Formats: sequence, structure tokens, C-alpha cells
Amino acid sequence: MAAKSTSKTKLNVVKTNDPSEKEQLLKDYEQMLLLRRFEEKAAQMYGLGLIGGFCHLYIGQEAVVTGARAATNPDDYTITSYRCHAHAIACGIEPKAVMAELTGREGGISKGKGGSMHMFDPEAAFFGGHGIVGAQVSLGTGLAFASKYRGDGKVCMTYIGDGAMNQGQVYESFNMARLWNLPIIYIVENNKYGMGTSVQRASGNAELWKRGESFGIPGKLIDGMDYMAVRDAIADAADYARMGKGPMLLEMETYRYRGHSMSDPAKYRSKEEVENMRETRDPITRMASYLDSMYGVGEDAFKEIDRKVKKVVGDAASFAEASPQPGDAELYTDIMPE
Amino acid sequence: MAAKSTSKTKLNVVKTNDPSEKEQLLKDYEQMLLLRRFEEKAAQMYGLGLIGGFCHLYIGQEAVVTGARAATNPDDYTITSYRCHAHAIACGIEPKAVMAELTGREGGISKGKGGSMHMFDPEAAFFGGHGIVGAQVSLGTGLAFASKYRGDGKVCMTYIGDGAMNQGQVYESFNMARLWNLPIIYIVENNKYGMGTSVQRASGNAELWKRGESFGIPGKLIDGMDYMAVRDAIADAADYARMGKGPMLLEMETYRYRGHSMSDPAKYRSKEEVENMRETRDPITRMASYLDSMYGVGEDAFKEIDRKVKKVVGDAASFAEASPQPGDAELYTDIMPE
Amino acid sequence: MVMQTYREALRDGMSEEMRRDKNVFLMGEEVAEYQGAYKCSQGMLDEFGAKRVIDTPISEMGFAGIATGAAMTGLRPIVEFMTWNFAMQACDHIINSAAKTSYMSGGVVTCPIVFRGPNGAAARVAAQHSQDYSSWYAHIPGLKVVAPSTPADAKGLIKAAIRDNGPVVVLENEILYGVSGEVPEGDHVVPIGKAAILRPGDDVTIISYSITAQKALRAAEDILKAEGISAEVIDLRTLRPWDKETVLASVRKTNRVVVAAETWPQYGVAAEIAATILEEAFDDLDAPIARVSALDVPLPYAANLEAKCLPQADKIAAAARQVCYKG
Amino acid sequence: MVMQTYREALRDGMSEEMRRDKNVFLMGEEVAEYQGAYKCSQGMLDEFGAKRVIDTPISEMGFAGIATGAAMTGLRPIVEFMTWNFAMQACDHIINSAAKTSYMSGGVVTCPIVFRGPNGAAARVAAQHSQDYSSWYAHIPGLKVVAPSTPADAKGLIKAAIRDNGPVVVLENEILYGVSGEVPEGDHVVPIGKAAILRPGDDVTIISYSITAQKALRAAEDILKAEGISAEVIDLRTLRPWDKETVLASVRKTNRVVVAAETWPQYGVAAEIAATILEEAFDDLDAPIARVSALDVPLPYAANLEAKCLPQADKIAAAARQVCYKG
Ligand SMILES: Cc1ncc(C[n+]2csc(CCOP(=O)(O)OP(=O)(O)O)c2C)c(N)n1
Ligand SMILES: Cc1ncc(C[n+]2csc(CCOP(=O)(O)OP(=O)(O)O)c2C)c(N)n1
Ligand SMILES: [Mg+2]
Ligand SMILES: [Mg+2]
Repeated sequence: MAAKSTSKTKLNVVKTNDPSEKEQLLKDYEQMLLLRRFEEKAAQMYGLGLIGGFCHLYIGQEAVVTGARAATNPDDYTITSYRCHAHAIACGIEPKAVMAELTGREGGISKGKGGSMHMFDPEAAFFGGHGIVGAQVSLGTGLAFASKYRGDGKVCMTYIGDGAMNQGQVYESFNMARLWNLPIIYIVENNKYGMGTSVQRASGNAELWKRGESFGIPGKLIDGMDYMAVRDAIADAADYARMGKGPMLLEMETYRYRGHSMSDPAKYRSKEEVENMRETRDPITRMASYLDSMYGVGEDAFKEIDRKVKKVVGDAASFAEASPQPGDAELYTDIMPE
Repeated sequence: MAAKSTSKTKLNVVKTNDPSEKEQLLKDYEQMLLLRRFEEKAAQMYGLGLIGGFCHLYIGQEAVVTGARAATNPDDYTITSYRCHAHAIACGIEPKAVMAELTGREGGISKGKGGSMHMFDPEAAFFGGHGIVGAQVSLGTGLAFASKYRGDGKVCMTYIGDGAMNQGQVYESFNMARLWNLPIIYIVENNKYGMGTSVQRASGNAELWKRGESFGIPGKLIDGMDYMAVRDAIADAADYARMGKGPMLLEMETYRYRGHSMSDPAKYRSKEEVENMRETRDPITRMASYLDSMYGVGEDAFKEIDRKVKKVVGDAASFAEASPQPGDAELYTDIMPE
Repeated sequence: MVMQTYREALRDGMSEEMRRDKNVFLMGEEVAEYQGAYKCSQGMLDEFGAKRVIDTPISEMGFAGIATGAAMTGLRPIVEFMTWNFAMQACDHIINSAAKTSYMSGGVVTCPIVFRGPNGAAARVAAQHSQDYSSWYAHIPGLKVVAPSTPADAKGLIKAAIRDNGPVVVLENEILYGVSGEVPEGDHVVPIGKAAILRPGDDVTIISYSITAQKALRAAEDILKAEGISAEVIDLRTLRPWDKETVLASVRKTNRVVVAAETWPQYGVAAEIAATILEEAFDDLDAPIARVSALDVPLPYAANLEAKCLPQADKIAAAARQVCYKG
Repeated sequence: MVMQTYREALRDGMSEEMRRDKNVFLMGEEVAEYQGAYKCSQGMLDEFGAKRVIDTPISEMGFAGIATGAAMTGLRPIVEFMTWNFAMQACDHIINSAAKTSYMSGGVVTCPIVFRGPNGAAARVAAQHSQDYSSWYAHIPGLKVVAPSTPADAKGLIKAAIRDNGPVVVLENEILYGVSGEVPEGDHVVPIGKAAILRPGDDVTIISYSITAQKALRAAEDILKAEGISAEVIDLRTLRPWDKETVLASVRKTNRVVVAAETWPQYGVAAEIAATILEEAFDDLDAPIARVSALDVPLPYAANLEAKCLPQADKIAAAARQVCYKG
């Protein structure tokens, strides 16, 4: 049932002048760059004390959420863990509202009450932002349950860390998702470490793409640093789910360049390992050279995109600094919905 | 890694006059009969109101625990769920002490405080008797952890219901057992139902013997109604574990003739299904005809065994009725070990 | 009024709400084909079909999470835990996912979900199957917690819980399932947060909930009345938010208080009620408040010990005598 | 005496016990190679090796069960939860497997096990990472529950917990990890069940534990003293079994009581302490008892709101003034 496909060697798109494809690639190049610059800014602001608590950056993993969004509909569900800024933005939440959440201000998407780990926007079909490792997997299965209950054709993308793959509720969810053939794609973002523990040190079987097999869920291993590999795999899995065939598990091989959170010195890996990843696998660089070689996108265009992105990020940061702290009255609102 | 072996068709022991084999088979025939008669008596006493609460009978499944004990050492660990009377006795706890526990008396193995679901005896290497479905799986993995920690060569037999196989902690345990190569045999007693839910209605993949594969744990399907098939499979798995190779999962195809507990009318299956099992697969009948055909054990010998067993059970029942209720002082003992 | 059992009342309450609103569904172990482990969903599979009455595998954490996720999209799940003991595996979702999300999201995601099932001791099922979780859940902001003691309240509160837009914990009681009582006909909804005075009285206020409220009533009627002690019996019905007003009004009248709860004695429900009365009606108290709770041990299986552990009518009566300085 | 941080004291306490007894081992997420998520096991992997300092996968329920099973054979595991929030996934084993087994088995199986980790709010980590579980665990018979507020007590209590033959819950505090204090040299064991008087006083007794006890001390020294209010500050240190004697003796002296706890206000720790004082020292009270707790909401992330939610020194001081009828 499981099919292994390492796409590192495979060219996913043939040379083409398809204008809509070029447009999408440019848009998503910009998107990935935005995610990266946004996180870099967040790191800066954390350093300045404007952001508190935990802050988990997504830098390095941008191709995963960007490719996934490119292959699905705006109203398909997304849910993830605490490492959620990028997913929130990729679903369409304003960078401003995300950054202001990080600073804990009134203008934050959760009015400053949730912080870095807890953002939501049902209108963007984005359901968090969850701090308990693995919890999002059952919750996401519930989103897919709701799709099936309503028969609305939506698919749910549930993101799971490699470390989270050792939580029992993942398998309870797998079993029910398969039993009921729910429209869900389990996207394992294998960034090689759960905090300081490598996948190998945490797993009886480190081939995470096989972790659904015992429950009848097909799995694939995908190059998560390759936007197009991700996009293709997600497109297939979404088709499969929409046809009523049930869940699929996609292990995305990816990497986080930064520490687990801002307080992690990341001594559990070598500098070389990180540098090597950045140099040889970086999803944004790869996309840029693809755009260049395939569509002849030149330096000026890239610079223009960079400028645009920086402005968005700068504006977000200014907004997040200027937005006032929530008023005291907010202490007691939103607990008990009317 | 997984090997499937349905042993229904396979003859496990060749005709032999090996006197020690005959002795063991006779002893274990007697053991299985004891387990059955004990449970029948418990059912009667429940009907008389001498036993209260839940009471889960093991009738039909006797070959599993008996075969497993035959293949392992007296000090190898055993742990199971609430359906534990037979396991307690098979580990060497006196039937009297088990029955008096069922009646909630001072002479019970848990002084009457635990009841049907909660019996323990470390000296018999028997660690319960657990009421929370699936809990015994992590606990049993802990027993195996202790064996490895101490390097004492013990193996742990952890019994798991088919329904319990949908509990997340089972997979957390599988992962760690494999990661650390703990000496444990996961014995799935697939009696076809978890309460009123058939395996098919509860499972994305009903081949429970494959449920360890995703975690690198080899699995086998065994005829759990065949004492010798069980004994062989457990012996292999125990060797494997003692060699430091880690966990194995054995799915025992078995069947419970009675309802889930005494209060279950068992409407979820047909009378024919139960009758058919009794007639064609009964482990005790099968063992008897094997003893007859292979060793010429005759009716008189069987009658004698029956008499002996009935006496043990009768004595246990009398003891359990005569034993006084625990004194009030027992209310506050055993909470805080000194 | 119709006479029906507590379990029938629950079933009718759920069924009425499912007829009213297509978004409501019931999910749990053995709720469909088996009709509920304790038959609380008798007939519901037939009426609503397998899409809305859903048997789950034995996966409490998983299905609690699935139901909570579904609730986040606006569906209104009723999750049956076969007993609340098994919800210990699921409490992370009840609290971190369901109770906290509305607040953490600044109100943009809500969880209209009901978690229900029998709580506390049944008969002789021993320590792991007998825990009373009321003080745990009542402690949690973001939850509402109800614990009906009569068929009428069971129906009225389950309906209110289903209509509530936030997560509601419904603590039922296995022994009460078989008890009959009068239930108003029609759309009978009992507001969350309102206590009931089961019996008016002048000398002492006995505050309780769930099955213990019924024991308190027996203490008042069958024991204390004959001794000339007139006890007012209050059934809290809701533990969060609980009805301080009704309680304090009674305390101001009787000046003597017994709080009876099946939770363990330390850090249990009775402590909160007592501490609040102390804070808000200190000068109205003519005697210390007496608490009656389960004994401070895991519930033993032996029949005689089990009976001694639980707060029975005679212990409640003794506490009432004590605060009245009689006997 | 040596000066050391609370985290060092914990580490030394664990290490000393591991040197003393080969059956003791430490297990949890990131405890070995990472030296502990909060560095509480710094250096321990080096000293004791990977057999006794064990990194686990992120599987709280599983490893809590594994450790409990190992304890049933007589090993003495120390289980670190990265924070107590994640132990919600494991609480079934803590309670049903560890706390209840000795009783259910008539004493033949015991669980000498320590469950430890930081509890309550840290700094800005929001609702799911900030819950204070003390009233939950303190409610459970079969457990002992300690919550040290100083490095000396952290060391003394972790050592006592490891030596205890039953399950002990150790509620640490992330903010305290970095705080230094004097720790007695040698085999420093603090008995479970004994409170400490952090500061003697005559006018009011402030009862607290964990970080809130330190805030109470600041309220007494930095605020109340200047106002002429002499506050006696009691650090419970153990919540189960708690030291009624020390508390009641103080109440009989001061006649006025504030109980301060970081738990949520309803059904929290303060309720139990207050209700017990009411029962046992009713006639000694000159004023209602005041409780100071966290606000009744999930902890918000915003810095200003977070600060308002937690029981700070100024709120404790205000409560003391109130029960002294001053201001
Ligand atoms: C149940 C639970 N246990 C532990 C933690 C602490 N924790 C937060 S993130 C994390 C590592 C998760 O790693 P992974 O799943 O690989 O995701 P990544 O951070 O790499 O994206 C841990 C242990 C938690 N938040 N929840
Ligand atoms: C966590 C938990 N959930 C639910 C129950 C109620 N319950 C007791 S036994 C049982 C069925 C278990 O079936 P299976 O694992 O197949 O074991 P069997 O009874 O067939 O031996 C259920 C649902 C429980 N005790 N614990
Ligand atoms: Mg990771
Ligand atoms: Mg079964």
C-alpha cells in the first residue's frame, strides 16, 4: 500500500512557458521569502524583548506549508503545532496580525491572549496553533470528520512534527481516520529533531512515512525542501482524500535552521550540518534558481520581490510595536461564548 | 520483518512417547480445565450475589495463558487487564485467594480491596489485574524495562485485548520497547470483540498482528485456541527477547464464550457463532482429543482430573464464602507504604 | 409530567436536541449498536442513523480530540465517556483544547461540545472505576460543569449543555440511571448555574449535588425530621458556575451549614463551597461548617468497606446534628 | 551551607540519591543529552551514564506507565515531565496505576516513584503551558505532593521523595529554577508533611507554597512591615499530607488568615486550607479568611494581562490589610 518516492532526483515540472505556472511559482517564491523574512524579524524582535515566552521559528521549512497551500483550496483546513506563524500567514492571516500576536497586543489575531503558539482564524480555515505536542493530530482529524459529516468536500492538512509522531493519540487518530476514511492528509514535517532529540534517538523505526502502515494508511517520503515535490504530493493526496479514499501520510524531509525555540543553543548538532543544509537544500534558493533557469527570472525581479516582502514585514513589525496592549477588560472576555 | 503463520493447519508436535511432554500436556490440560471450572463457579457465585461489580470471565481463552506459561519461566513477568482471574491462577496464585478476592473477603489476594479486576502477586511475578483498558501495556513495558535494567534475563508477557489495541499508549510503548529492545512479548488476545464492538468495526486495519510493524516490531498470527501453537510461538518469542532482540507481537486468535462481563447479554453476535466456536475450536476439547489420540489418555483419567479440579474449585468457593469481610481497620491500611 | 428514568430522560434530552439541530451528534464507545454501555442512547441509532450516533474504538484521547476539532468548525458533538474514569486519558483535550481555546483565540474559535458520562462510585467496581472528578473539572475556567440528581434535571441540563456555545461537562451517576422521577413535558431546559432547593427548612442548610443530594434529602426527611431538625436541602446542580446566591440566602436563614460531596475530602468540592460561605457570610454562621465527603482512600471493593467510604445519609444527618449542636 | 540555585539543588538531590541507591534512575524528555529542558539534570548523564539517565521520546503516557511498571518491581524511577502541563496526558498512570495500586493490591505491590517537573506559570508561555495542577494532585489519596519554594527545600524534598516508598508528586517552579539560596551541606532531607515558617509574625498568618510563598514573604517584608502589620508567613512545602498543626498554631496566635495560591480560585488549594481552618479553629478567627489566587481565566499571553492574573505580592498584602481591617 505504501509507496516510497524520494523526489530529490526527480524533476517535478518540465520546462514550460505556462504563464499561470510561472505566476504561481513567483507568487509562492514571494510567499516563502515572506515567511522567512517574517521569522527573521520575529527573531530580532524577540532579541529586543518585544516578544516573550516561547517563539518557534519555521526558517528552513518554508517549502512545506507553501507547497501544500499551493496544491489545495483556500477553504481546505489547516492545523498545526506551536510552530505556527508560517502556517497562519500561508493560510492568509495578515502578517501584521500575526506579528502583533507575537508582541501580545490588541491588534493580534488572538487579541494578544494567545501568543506565538496560539493563533486561529476559521475564516482562513486555519485552526491553530496548539501547544501540546500531538494534540493537533486528533483535532485535525476532527476537522476532517466535520468535512465528511457535512459532505462539503474539504480536505484537512494536519501538520505533525517528527517528535510528535511518538504521541499515542496520533495512532488513535490514524485508526479512526482510516476506519471512517476521513479526508485528511497527515503531513509529517520531519525536521530531524524534536527539541534536542534526533529522530533516530526517539524512534524504534525512524522511517516515519511507514508509521501509518499498521493502520492501513499509505505513506510517502517527500523532499520537503522542494516546493514542487511537496505541491505534487499534496495534490495527489488531496485528490485521494476527496475521492473518499481516506487519509494519506506524507513525510516531508525538511530542516529547521534555527534552534527549537529562541532559547535553544542547539548543541545537539554541528554547525556543519546546518550549513550544509542551507547551502545544498535551501528551498528558497532552489526555487530561485529554478525560476531563473526555467523562466529566466532575473536579479531585478528578485530584488523587487525582496523589497516588497521587506516592506510587508517592516509594516507588520511597526504595527506590532505600535498596537496597544489589550485593555484590562479583555481579562474576562472570550471565556464563555454567549 | 513480520511473518505470518496460521497454525490451524500445522501439527505442532509429532507423535511421541516423550514422558515429560505427556506430563506437561496432562498438567496443562488440568490447568485449562481448572481455569474453566473456576470461571463457571465464579459465574454461579455472581448469580448468587456473592460477587459484585464487574466480573469478566475468561472461558474459551484458556489455551492462551496456559500455553504462554508453559513456554516460559516461573519468574517471567505476566501482566494483563481486568480479565485476569485465569492469569492470576496460571501464575500460581491459589484459586482460593482469587475467589476470595472476587467475594471481597479478607482472604482475598488483595485482602478484598481490589476485587475481580485488581489482583497482584509479585512473588508469582504477576502484576495485575488493571481496569483501565491499555494501561497494562505501558506498565508491562515497564516490567520489561526493569528486567533489562537489572539484566536478570526475565521476559515480560503483556496481554492486550483486541479493543485495547486502539489505545494510543500501546503505540507509545511499542516505540520505546523497540527503541530500547526490551524483553517483552505483546500477546494480543483477539477474542473478536471489545465489549460489543467487533474488531472489524473498531479497526482501520483489523490485522492486529501487523500493528507493530510501523514501529519495527515483528508480528505473528497464532491459533490461540491451540495450546501447542501458543506454546511454540511464545517459546520462540521468549528466546528472541532473551537474546536481546527486543519485542515481538503475537496475535492470538481466540474467543470468549461468555458476555464481556456478567451484565452483558451479548446481543451483538449470534448463538450460532458461539456454538460453532465451542464445537469446532474449544481448546480443552482439542487438548483432550490430542491426549487421547497421541498418548492414549482414557476416559477414566479425564474423569479423575475433572474430579480433582472440581474439588479445588469447590474448596476455593467455600473458602471465599467463609472468609470474613475485611475489618474496618483495613479501610486505612496500605495507602501509604512505610 | 411523565415518569421516566434518569437514563431515559438523558436519552430524550439528547434526542430532542438532535431533532432540533442537525449539527448535534453523539459519539463514544458502544453508544450506537450496543445502545450505550448503560443504555443511555437506547433507540438513538435507529432514529438518527450511524452518521449521527457513532461507535468509536476504545480511544478516549483520540475521539475527545476529534470531537473537539469538529466542534471548532461549529458542529455540536456530544461525547459519551463510558465513565469519567476513562476521560482521564482525554482530559488534555477537554481542558487544553476545548476549555482554553475560546480565550486563547480571542474568541474567534469556540467549542460547543458536551462531554458526558457517569461519574463517581457505582456499585462494587473498585478504585479505578469509581473516582469522582467533580472538583477537577469544576476548577477549570472555560468549562461549565453540571451534575444533575433527578431525571427532570438530567433532561433539562443535558439540553442546556447541548445548546451552550462552550464546552460543558455533564457528570451523571450510574446508580441514578435507573431511578425514576417526574419530568416536565415539552421543551424542558434547566438553566446552567441555578441550584434547586429540594426541600425547604429552617435549622440547617445541607448543600450537595448529584447522588449525594438525594442522600441529603433522605437524611433530612427520613432521619432529621423525626428528631425535630428542619433541614433545607440544596442541590447545586451546577458546580461551575455555581449558584452562590441561592446558597447564601439559605445560609443567612439557617445560619448552619453542612456540605456533602462524594469527592475525596481534601481539596474536594465541599472545600470550595465552605470557603466561599466563610468569606461571604462569616457573620451569619452560628457554627463551623461541616463537610461530609468520601473517606480519604481509593474506593475499596469489599462491600462493607465500600459502604463506609461513601457519604451516606446517616453521616450527613450526623453532620447536621453536629452543626446544630444536637447530639 | 552552600549557595546554589534551585535547579542545582534539585540536581544534587537527585544525584546524591542515585549514588546511594542503584535502583534510582531518571527518565524523561531531554533529561540526558540536553541536560534537561530547564537544565535540572546538568551533568547527570556524564556521571551516571545512559542506562540511568534516560532520554525518552515525546510519549508522556507511555513513559509514565513504563516508569510505574518498573517501580512495581522495586526500582525507584524519577520521572521528569518537561512541565506538568504535559503530564495531563499521563495522569491516568499517576493516579490509577501509581497512587491506587498499593491500596488495591492490599499492599503487596507498591510504587516508589517520583513524578517531577515545573508547575504553574512561567513567563509568557500562555494558557496551555501555565496551569497549576496542585489542587488536582493534592486531592488524590495514595499520592504525596510537595512544592518547594527554596533551593534548600528543593534539595531536601526531592531526596525525601526519592526515598519515600510510595508515589510522590514534586511540583517545581520554572521561575524559581534560577533563584539562589543557601543549602545545608551533607545529607539534607526535608521531611514530607512539614510546613516551614518563613517569617514569624503576630497580626496575620499568610499561608502559601511554591513561588507564591516567596511572594507572600515579599508582601510581609517589603509592604506590610512598613505599614505596621506583622505577618507570619507559612510555606506549606507539602500539600498532601499538609501540616495542619503548624498552620492551626499560627492561626490561634494571629486570629487572621490569608491563603495565597497560584491555582485558579474556584476549587483551588486555598479553599481546602481555608475550609479546614474554619472547621478546626472557627472560634479563633477574628475575620473571614481571605483567599488570593490566580484570576479565574486561562492565563493570557499579553504581558500586562498575565501580570494581573497571578497572585502578586501587592494582592497578598491587600488581602492581609483586609483581614486586619486596615485600609
Ligand atoms: C505533550 C507535550 N510534551 C512535551 C512538550 C514540550 N515540547 C514542545 S515542542 C517539543 C518537541 C517537538 O518536536 P517535533 O514534534 O519534532 O516538532 P518541531 O518542534 O521539530 O517542529 C517538545 C518536547 C509539549 N509541548 N507537549
Ligand atoms: C480506558 C478505558 N476505556 C474504556 C473502558 C471500558 N471497557 C472495559 S473493557 C472494554 C472492552 C475491552 O475489550 P478488549 O480490549 O477486546 O478486551 P476483552 O474484554 O475482550 O478481553 C471497555 C471498553 C475501560 N475500562 N478503560
Ligand atoms: Mg522536529
Ligand atoms: Mg476483546
